[in-house]
Amino acid sequence: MASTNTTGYRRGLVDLGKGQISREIFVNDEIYQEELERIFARAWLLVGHESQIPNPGDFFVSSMGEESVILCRDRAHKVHVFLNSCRHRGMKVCRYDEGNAAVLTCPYHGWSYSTDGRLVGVPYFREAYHGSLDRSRWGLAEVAQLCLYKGTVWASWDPAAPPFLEYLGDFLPYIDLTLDAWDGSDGGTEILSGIQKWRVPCNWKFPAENFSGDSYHNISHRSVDLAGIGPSGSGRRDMPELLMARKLHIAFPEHGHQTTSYLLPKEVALPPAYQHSSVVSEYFRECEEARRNKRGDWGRMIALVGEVFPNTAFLARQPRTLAAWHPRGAHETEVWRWFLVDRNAPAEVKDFLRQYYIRYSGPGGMTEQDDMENWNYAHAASRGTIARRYPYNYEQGTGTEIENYEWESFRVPGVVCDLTRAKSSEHNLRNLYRRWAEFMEADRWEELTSGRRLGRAEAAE
Amino acid sequence: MSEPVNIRLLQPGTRVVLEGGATAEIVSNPQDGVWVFARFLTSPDDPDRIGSEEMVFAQEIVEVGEAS
Amino acid sequence: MDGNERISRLLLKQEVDEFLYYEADLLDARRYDDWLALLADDVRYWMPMRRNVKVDDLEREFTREGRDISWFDEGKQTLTRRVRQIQTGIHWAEEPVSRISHVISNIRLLEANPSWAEPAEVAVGCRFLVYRNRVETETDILVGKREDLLRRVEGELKITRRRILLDQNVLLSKNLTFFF
Amino acid sequence: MATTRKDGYRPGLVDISAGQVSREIFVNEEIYREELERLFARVWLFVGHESQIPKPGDYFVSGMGEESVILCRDRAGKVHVFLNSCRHRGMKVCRYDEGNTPVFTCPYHGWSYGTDGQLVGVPYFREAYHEKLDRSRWGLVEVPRTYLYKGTVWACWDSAAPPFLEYLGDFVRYLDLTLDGWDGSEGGTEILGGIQKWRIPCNWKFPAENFCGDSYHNISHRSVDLVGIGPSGTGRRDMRERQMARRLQVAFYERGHQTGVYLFPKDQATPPSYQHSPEVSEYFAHCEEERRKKRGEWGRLIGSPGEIFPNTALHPRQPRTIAVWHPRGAHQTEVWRWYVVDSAAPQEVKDFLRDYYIRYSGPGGMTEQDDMENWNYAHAASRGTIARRYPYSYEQGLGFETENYEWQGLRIPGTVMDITDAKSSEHNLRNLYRRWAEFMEAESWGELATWRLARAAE
Repeated sequence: MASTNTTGYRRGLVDLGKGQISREIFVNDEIYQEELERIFARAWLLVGHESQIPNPGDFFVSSMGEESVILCRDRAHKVHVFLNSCRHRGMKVCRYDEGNAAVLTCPYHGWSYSTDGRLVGVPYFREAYHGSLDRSRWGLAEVAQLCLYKGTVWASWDPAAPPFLEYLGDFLPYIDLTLDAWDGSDGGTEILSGIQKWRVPCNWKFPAENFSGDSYHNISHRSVDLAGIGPSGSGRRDMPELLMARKLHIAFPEHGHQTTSYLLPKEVALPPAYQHSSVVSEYFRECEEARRNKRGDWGRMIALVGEVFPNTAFLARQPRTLAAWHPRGAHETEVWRWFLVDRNAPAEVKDFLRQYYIRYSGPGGMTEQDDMENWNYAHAASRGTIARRYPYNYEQGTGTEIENYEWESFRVPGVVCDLTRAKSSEHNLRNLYRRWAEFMEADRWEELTSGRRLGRAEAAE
Repeated sequence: MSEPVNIRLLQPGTRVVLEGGATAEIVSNPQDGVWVFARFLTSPDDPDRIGSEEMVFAQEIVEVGEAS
Repeated sequence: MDGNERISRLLLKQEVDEFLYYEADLLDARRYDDWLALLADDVRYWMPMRRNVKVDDLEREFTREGRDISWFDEGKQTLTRRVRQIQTGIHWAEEPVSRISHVISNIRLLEANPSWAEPAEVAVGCRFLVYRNRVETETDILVGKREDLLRRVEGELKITRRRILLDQNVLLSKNLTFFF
Repeated sequence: MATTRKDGYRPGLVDISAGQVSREIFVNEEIYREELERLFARVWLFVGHESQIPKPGDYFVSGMGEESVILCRDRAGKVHVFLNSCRHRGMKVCRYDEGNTPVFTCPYHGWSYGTDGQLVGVPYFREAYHEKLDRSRWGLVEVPRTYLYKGTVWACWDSAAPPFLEYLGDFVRYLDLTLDGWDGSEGGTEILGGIQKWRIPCNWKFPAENFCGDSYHNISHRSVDLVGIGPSGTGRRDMRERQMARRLQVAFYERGHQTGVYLFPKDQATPPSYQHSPEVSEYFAHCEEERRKKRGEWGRLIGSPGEIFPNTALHPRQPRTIAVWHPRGAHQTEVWRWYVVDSAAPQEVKDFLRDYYIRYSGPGGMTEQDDMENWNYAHAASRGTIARRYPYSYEQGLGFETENYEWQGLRIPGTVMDITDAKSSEHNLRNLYRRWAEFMEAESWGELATWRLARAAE
């Protein structure tokens, strides 16, 4: 077991050359502890959406790794993310999920913090501390970096991490496919109120891998395909464009992000969708047209699922959602799910989508229920002494990746695997674990931001 | 796209049409909802498959015909 | 309430008790089609999520019906689809099938319209304890309150509205593949 | 704590010569993890009975250590034991307890395996894998060593382990006392339908030790003795032979197996038993006679609880059972219980025994209920920081062991402790922990198969 040997991840546990990954990285408690340090304390994580805290004093308690954090808007409207722990004895200063507060007061000894994190109230400051406590040094711990992007709020604990937009790199336009409105208007989405939170007994990387573009597990959703919840009355989704589009796995080796997307042909109208409701059907038809006009070739790109390294997933098509896979020990994951709709959509469209989302996603969702069963027992059956000796197989489609992929004059950013004929690949999954291993080995950000460039230079020679 | 089929319910002898146009007759059904054992009757892409018995994946079955 | 009214109420209470226990038996015996037959065609079946909010902010405790995301927001058509999915035999989250018991208690009649004597609709409150055990040792215990609106249709009671208030914040079950 | 010092088990934690064993080996989680590697991944384990899978395609999901395994019979009738985990992403390929199937299909991505373990179905093998996946290398993980013995199925993860019969040595004759018919007919037993499975909050070695022949704890079963469930109407069992038989504890030092036995005097009939049912009583009287004829001197021997190292318990007398103590973490045990009857017994006898077994054994059993209470709180009261400092005492009968024990013309294999007068000893228990410590220290089977060295020296 190479868990304490940080140089061993790529060589020993994550062997992408052979397409094999050790089960240890999913079930080993020591590796998990290292992940908390090397991944969750350094990477950019999704903490929420600005629309959850529209007014000064609004707060939403979120999570980063195993840590509870407070996302809040101060009196000057500035957004902050604080560690949810009193500096005096560590008590959670906020045990609510959301609300509005003038100050965050610890119920234990009464230390009180303003919404910009400053320690403003210390009981018996004069009497017991004789006025000598340096309150300016004892404010709430605040994340090192914060970025607001089209409503979403991201944060990192590591001051040395690259800024969020650099962290995303050319993956950004794919995130836009979730955060822009369906008609292509910039950031034209909003969050539906109500964040689903639930626990799944599996390592956090099972869902992360699944949302990185595991198209191979479609078969496990056969029962919902048969029962039919698709917006046009059958199947799981409206996917008629599948028949005409290129289906692509797109990975960013330097960053660890990846997505499954569809690239529609030029000059072909999309087949009708949402036929169970004429209002919804008409709305999406109009949006399609508007997007094509506004976005040109990018208007032909529709994202299905994707993952921002390490644990933020998006589903860009309906049900449009953002998910965070919060680790809760090596053997449990807490899923948080935000649901998105176009802000300017008519109420009837929003209603229709909301009901469809609930039916599809989350613990009550007829599709995801089966995912959770698989993650649960895949994890459980991989924990044993013998089971750990047998690596998982990630060979699918090795050697079929394409740099500079282009179709009908659109050059697709990222390294692509074309699934139109292949149906499936594990290209994106390999990308996730490649980056994972790099994070687990690298001691400094320089290694994480320059390593790939060096690698490419070597390849070029 | 055609309606998905619950292949768990398909009896031996049932004829199915596969993606790509091949036809096959179900020989036995493990009832796992994922696979059936079938004998190829026609195979436009690969005539060598005619007469061979293979496991056929649920998602390749696009149409169910009559039981023979 | 005069004597006759009190007797009417008592008889109705008895009928409602029997009805809810019968419904629980159908679910636990996996007689899902018979269960669906107890639902009115326009049934609303809703289970909100619950937030930790300050005591003076409690109107925000529940996500809102018809507006927010919830655990369930269903009609008869989608409940029927859920039953059909279980019946495919390949809904892996319920195959092998779970062992489920519904324990219903604290049944109270809240309101009857137009009268106790001739109720076309009756509102009922109760507690539920749903115990699910599946595969080897996987166990969920879900406890909460239910508010049902029952309607008399051709002499038989039908469930017209069901609000399910689960006493959990972070849902401690990996999925909700069963009915409340 | 000596957990990382491999040579520390014998001098530090298991001191057989002083008759002391540290509580750490029961409650320490590091030691537990080492047990999974050093014991459960190297020894022979009981996985089931052939009669559970009579037809091709039949399967029974069993356990080995913490691992789920599938015991199944392939199309050609061959018996296999597989790790119950898909090679692709680890999903359990079988979440049923038993059944019949032509293939094990993983519900996650659809990889499908034949009952001989071969990977036969890979979705999109042509399209997505471009036929490059070497399917022959990605079949279900099969236990490398299996052995069928008189209906029982045994398996071992370690290719270097000695074959099953060598692992047992002469102890196989004591295993026969459970697997042969009461009349001495070879392997004349069958399993009753229904395997009891339940959890006990204690380390797996508590029940293992108990079934090695802890006769000392009889007092804890006083309540059932008072109520009376014995087949002749009183007590717990029919035990009248006690008064005439020698009571022995028999241990195999080199192998870690041990059992209790009763040795009857020559030319003296066994006292009547099962007197609550004339038919049962008659059946056993007949069997006793038959066995004596068929087995000669060895027919004078009747087994009492015993243990095949490390976690398979035998209960050869009525209630005749085989139990496996599956570890579920350091602090929990999952017991699996198979019940055995003579295949040739009349239905009325089988029915009588079944009722008696259920009354005696398992979580509903009036005898074992008290065992489980003891194991539970013995474990719980040993976990504390202070409690761990005080070793358990295993001194009982130390120094009274007899090699080459013989009585009335029958030489008993193994090292014997005669407890006819002593009433009790911890001879067998010491043997269990002696072997346990050897396993925890030894790096290879070469060090463990000491009988081979002795043979080579000769």
